[in-house]
Amino acid sequence: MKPAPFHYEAPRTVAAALALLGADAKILAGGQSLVPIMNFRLARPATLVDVNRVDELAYLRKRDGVLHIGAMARHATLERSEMVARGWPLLRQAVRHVAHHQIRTRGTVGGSCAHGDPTAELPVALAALDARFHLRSRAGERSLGAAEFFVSHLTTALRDDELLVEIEVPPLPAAARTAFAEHARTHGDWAIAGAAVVVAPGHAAIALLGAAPTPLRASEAEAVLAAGGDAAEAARLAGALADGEWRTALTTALVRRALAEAGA
Amino acid sequence: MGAGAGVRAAKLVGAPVVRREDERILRGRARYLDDIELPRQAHAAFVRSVHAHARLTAVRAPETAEGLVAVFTADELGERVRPFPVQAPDGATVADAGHPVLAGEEVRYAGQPIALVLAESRALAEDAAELVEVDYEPLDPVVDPRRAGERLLEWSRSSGDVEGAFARSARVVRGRYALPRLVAAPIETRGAIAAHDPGTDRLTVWCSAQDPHRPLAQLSHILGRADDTIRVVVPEVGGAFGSKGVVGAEVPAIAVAAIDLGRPVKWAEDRLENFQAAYQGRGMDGDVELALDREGRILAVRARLLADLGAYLYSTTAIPPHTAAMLMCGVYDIAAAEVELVGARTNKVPTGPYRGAGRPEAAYFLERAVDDAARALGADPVALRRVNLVRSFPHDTPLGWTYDSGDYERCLDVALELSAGAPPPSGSGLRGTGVGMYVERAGGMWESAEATVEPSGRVVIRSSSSPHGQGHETTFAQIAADRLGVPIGDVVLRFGDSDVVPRGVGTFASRSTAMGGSAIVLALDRVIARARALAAHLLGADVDTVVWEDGHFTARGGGTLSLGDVAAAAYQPERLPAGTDVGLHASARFRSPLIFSSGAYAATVEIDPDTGILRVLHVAGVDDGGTIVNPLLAHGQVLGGIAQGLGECLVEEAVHDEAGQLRTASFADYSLLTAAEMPALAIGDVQTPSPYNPLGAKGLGEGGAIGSLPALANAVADALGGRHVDPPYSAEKLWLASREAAER
Amino acid sequence: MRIRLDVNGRRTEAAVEPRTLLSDFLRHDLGLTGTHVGCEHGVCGACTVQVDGEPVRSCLMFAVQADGRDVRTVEALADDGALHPLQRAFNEHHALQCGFCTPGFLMSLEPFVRDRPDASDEEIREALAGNLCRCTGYEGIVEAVRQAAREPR
Amino acid sequence: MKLTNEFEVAVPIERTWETLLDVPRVARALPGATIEPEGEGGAWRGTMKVRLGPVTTEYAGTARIQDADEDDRVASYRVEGRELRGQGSAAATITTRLAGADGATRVVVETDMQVTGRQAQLGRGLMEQLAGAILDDFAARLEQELRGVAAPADAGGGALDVGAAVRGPLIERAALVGVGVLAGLALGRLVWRR
Repeated sequence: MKPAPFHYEAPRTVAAALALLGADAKILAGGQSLVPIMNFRLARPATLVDVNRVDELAYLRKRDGVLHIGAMARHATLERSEMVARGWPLLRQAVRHVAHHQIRTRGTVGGSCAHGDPTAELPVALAALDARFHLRSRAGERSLGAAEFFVSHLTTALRDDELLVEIEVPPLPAAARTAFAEHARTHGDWAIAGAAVVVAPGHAAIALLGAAPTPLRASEAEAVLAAGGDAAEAARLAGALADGEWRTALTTALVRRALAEAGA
Repeated sequence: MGAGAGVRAAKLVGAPVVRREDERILRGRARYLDDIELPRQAHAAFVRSVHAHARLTAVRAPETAEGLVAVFTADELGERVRPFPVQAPDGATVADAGHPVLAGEEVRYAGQPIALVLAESRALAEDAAELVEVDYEPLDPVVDPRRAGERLLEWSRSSGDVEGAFARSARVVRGRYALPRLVAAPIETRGAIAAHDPGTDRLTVWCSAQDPHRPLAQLSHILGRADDTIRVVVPEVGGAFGSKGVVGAEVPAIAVAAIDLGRPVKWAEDRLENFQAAYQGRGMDGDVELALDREGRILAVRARLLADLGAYLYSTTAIPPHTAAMLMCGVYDIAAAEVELVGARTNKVPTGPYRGAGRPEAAYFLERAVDDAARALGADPVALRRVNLVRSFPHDTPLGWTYDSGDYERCLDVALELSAGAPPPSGSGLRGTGVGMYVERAGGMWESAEATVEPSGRVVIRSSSSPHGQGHETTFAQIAADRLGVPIGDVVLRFGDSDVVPRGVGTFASRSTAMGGSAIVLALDRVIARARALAAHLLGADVDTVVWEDGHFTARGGGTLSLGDVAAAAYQPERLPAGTDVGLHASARFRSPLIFSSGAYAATVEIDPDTGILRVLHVAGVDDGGTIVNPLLAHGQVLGGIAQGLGECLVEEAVHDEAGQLRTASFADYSLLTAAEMPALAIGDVQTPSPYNPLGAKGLGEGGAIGSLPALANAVADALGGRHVDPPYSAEKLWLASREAAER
Repeated sequence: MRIRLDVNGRRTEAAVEPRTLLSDFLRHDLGLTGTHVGCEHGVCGACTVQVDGEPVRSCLMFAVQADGRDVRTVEALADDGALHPLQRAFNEHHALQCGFCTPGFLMSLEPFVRDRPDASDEEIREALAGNLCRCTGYEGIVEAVRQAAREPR
Repeated sequence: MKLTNEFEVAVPIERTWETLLDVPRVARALPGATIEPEGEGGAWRGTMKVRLGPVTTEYAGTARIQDADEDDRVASYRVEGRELRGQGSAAATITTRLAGADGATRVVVETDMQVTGRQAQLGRGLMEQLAGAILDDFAARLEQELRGVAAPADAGGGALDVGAAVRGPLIERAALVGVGVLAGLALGRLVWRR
């Protein structure tokens, strides 16, 4: 289990990184998903563009009430940030479920999103928070919502020449409460199902983990809740989006638990 | 470090002495296999079959590749190797289907080694291995053992009036129970380094193994070399759990390569290889029938066991199913038994011993059947067990084994007492409780020891037992220090090098303390006898008047010599009586019949009916491993065993698809439990000494993995209102079962 | 590629291939074999070392990525020869058997016992969950971490 | 692993049948595939590159007609390939059954596929996911081919980006059944996470 040979580049700026991107190049962020796949030789990029030295991408900033997460912000940094916990408690609730501490010290928010794994926690939380994803290439910049950014499993809207540079998270509605619940076979193992919820007067967001090839918003359930409907009914509607009887039951239970935690 | 180093403890046997081997490990100085680097070593990678069953029509090695040293296929090995030796357990018939070293004309499981590729680094060897072209003609694989046309193992035994018992029984209970294949998954994978000295034609193999003796015998057979031309060295071993008792097929291949190339060859297995090619455990079904009378007495047991043995036989492949078959009377006094065992040939990696090795299977099949019987009779499962327990020893089972000693009911009582510590019901889940009992075959055959008291008074013991985490260096030193009355710090243990330690059988089946420890006792008693004679000579006293006590020889008429004084004299020929050998040492070989540990476990679980998620709330485990030398280490063995039993119940399962591909070939798909899943545990012991060895020891290495399984399985069935589900207890399975149970 | 880094407080310079994993570099190039390799896919935790004070999986980092960093391995845990309180506690509570996973546990948990004297058992178990042990059943490890965390220093 | 796709084309059965016996045309409908124009001994050589996120596999092999039942309009193709780098392989028997009605043809494509090697062993569910995606796309492109529309040239150096190429069908499936296979899950496994 040794990776196949590759050419290695470690640019220090976004501009330098963008200049290196292309069809045969793969971006190395935290590496906690990519390196195992390379060790198994299931991935063998010709060039590895290591963006760990691009300091301009490692930040957590709040401006005008909006949270700006640099793509190279580490999971552990997000987890420790009181600023994030105060304004966006769902992110701390979710990131604590990401594998284990030794993974979170290296794993990055941008890497996790760009990987496009529908059972990853942060994409689901970010989908519930109506985050926007900023992509940059030599040709310019564009910004997408979660519904456009996450395309299918392991597939995002990122083109080969594009780098995810920032994730922007709007402020929570007033008096919002959030919760994250998931089920994994063992602690820190890959999750099987889960839910991230945001509940506020007149507002509800429910994003599901493992129910589709991307994070999935349960819009019918959200509408029921936002209209002051029953949490159990909302959970049932959300759970019905999962495939199979057991997954439906499990997802329903997890949504119900998350909603209860969020006071719905 | 190491409590008591340099200090004389009053009595060490029975004391929770902390381990002496820990310090080098904690400092990162312990040397495991892959920590050893030999000059000029080449690195091995293997081309492995990607098909579960195929004819091999061609294997083409690349002509060049960066760093490539050589490629070996079955053709290159030629007549220099034979397949692995096959052993038939008592009364069994086994097929002549020893595992080949490298595949020749046919591959029979995905992962089977086809070619050995050697290069200047492991990475380069993997690069070159990708360039080897293998042409296959795929054949239909046999994945389901029930559809296997070929049998690798057959055994049956019937004793007592089985027919009559079933005919006159008040109730017959039948059940089919199945355990999936498991992966032993020691955190250190397998591996070996082979080096050959052409001058002396000596082959040295460093091998991550459970002991040096069995690998040596296997290599001697496979390579057709005399024992004395091979030296096997077992370095620090990062866990085995049964999976390193037979060397991998890879090891003889690298041995031939090392001889041919005139340079050392290292094979450090990676995790993917370990999943694909290390022999797996369990994989057995049992059809069990119990005949009971009105009082709930079990009159007879009838069982048909089917083992999914895989593609070939290793020398230990037939042992776990045979052990399971022999233990189908468990802790119960059953007059008649009929057991048939079939080992099916399938296109999967072979099976072999994994912690418990047949005992968990037997305990699971029988204890589930006993609980099903209790439910059928409307009886309390504990009461039903009490009616049937073996109560007098030695006890001959109808299947032909003799239980040496035990107090099964006491184990059960203590387990029930401990289980009172389970947390109260949460109110929302389906709660279940269950007990499971077992009897464990341990000991047997023989082990050796050599003891030398150096002129300095330090005691060097060479043991044929071999540690891989159990703590022999501490427990054996406790035994020796007590026996000799010397500080534990003066006792040095040597293990694992076939040139250094006396020949023995090996470390498996919970046998080290009882067998290896007893051999040390015998050797030391001989040392003491020699020293006493010498002390008498030195003191000018009659030997019968010299008293040995607390490390000293005292003559009745006065005069005292310590063992160290005597040892110092023993190396000075002028102080010895005429005709006495210089030095103070002795060796011994200890033999014993099989001995039988036992235990009782109680588990409390809750199933969330909404999701099927199982919560294990409490496990109480009581083991009777005979006299315990070190309770700290003994409990460590039990706790570790319980964790493996829990893993088996909760998550572990080697899954093969219909094409015979292993679908759980990494820790991403084959989960091990973490600290976060461990429930509250309560451990107790009952110590019924074995009459068959001077220590009174039996064995404790596997009890936790054996007893926890049936207790948990019975608790799960109880929570489901008696519905039977086989492990692992995934949430999906339990959710479906709980829904069916509710609908009933 | 040439890299310069501090390993256990010692300035180290070496030439490495980009694909060399940090774990292999430490073990085979520097001879620091206390760091063990158990799975090479980031699950078992045996290879955990500290990079700039944070525990990381050394099998999921390339050695080139450690250029300019400060790497600490189990060999440097004992301070001036005396065992670290966590190492002592592991011995006293029989928190290791085969010991193969032990260095990973130690390097993962050392910052935890330093920073979390009041950790609950549940938090301890969670902190341990990133390292697999196949021998002990974790009970001794939980006790050792609890003791080392509580120990005043 | 067995998969079935079905579609209808407004092309008479005779013409559909003729097209299906043209191996390069059929093979070209395999996503990410390149095929040599001339066959040899009834076999056409070609390559196929499959990509799912960071996981890339390239196979080289052959395609041939296994049998053709003109009476019942059933044709079977055998496609076999081995990894260009690595020991794994993929093989499929693809059977097309035609039924004509009013100048149109109903085409049923049944595929029995075996994948070996790491791709099969690592990541429970990944292979099913990949195969399902490939065959959905194959059926769609075959349908286009039969309608006489040339299949679009592959983007991205000929590699099929399974995720991208089949996002349509996948999302539809997601909407319909929540993606059963995905759910089988582990999808998140091979695939790691972060």
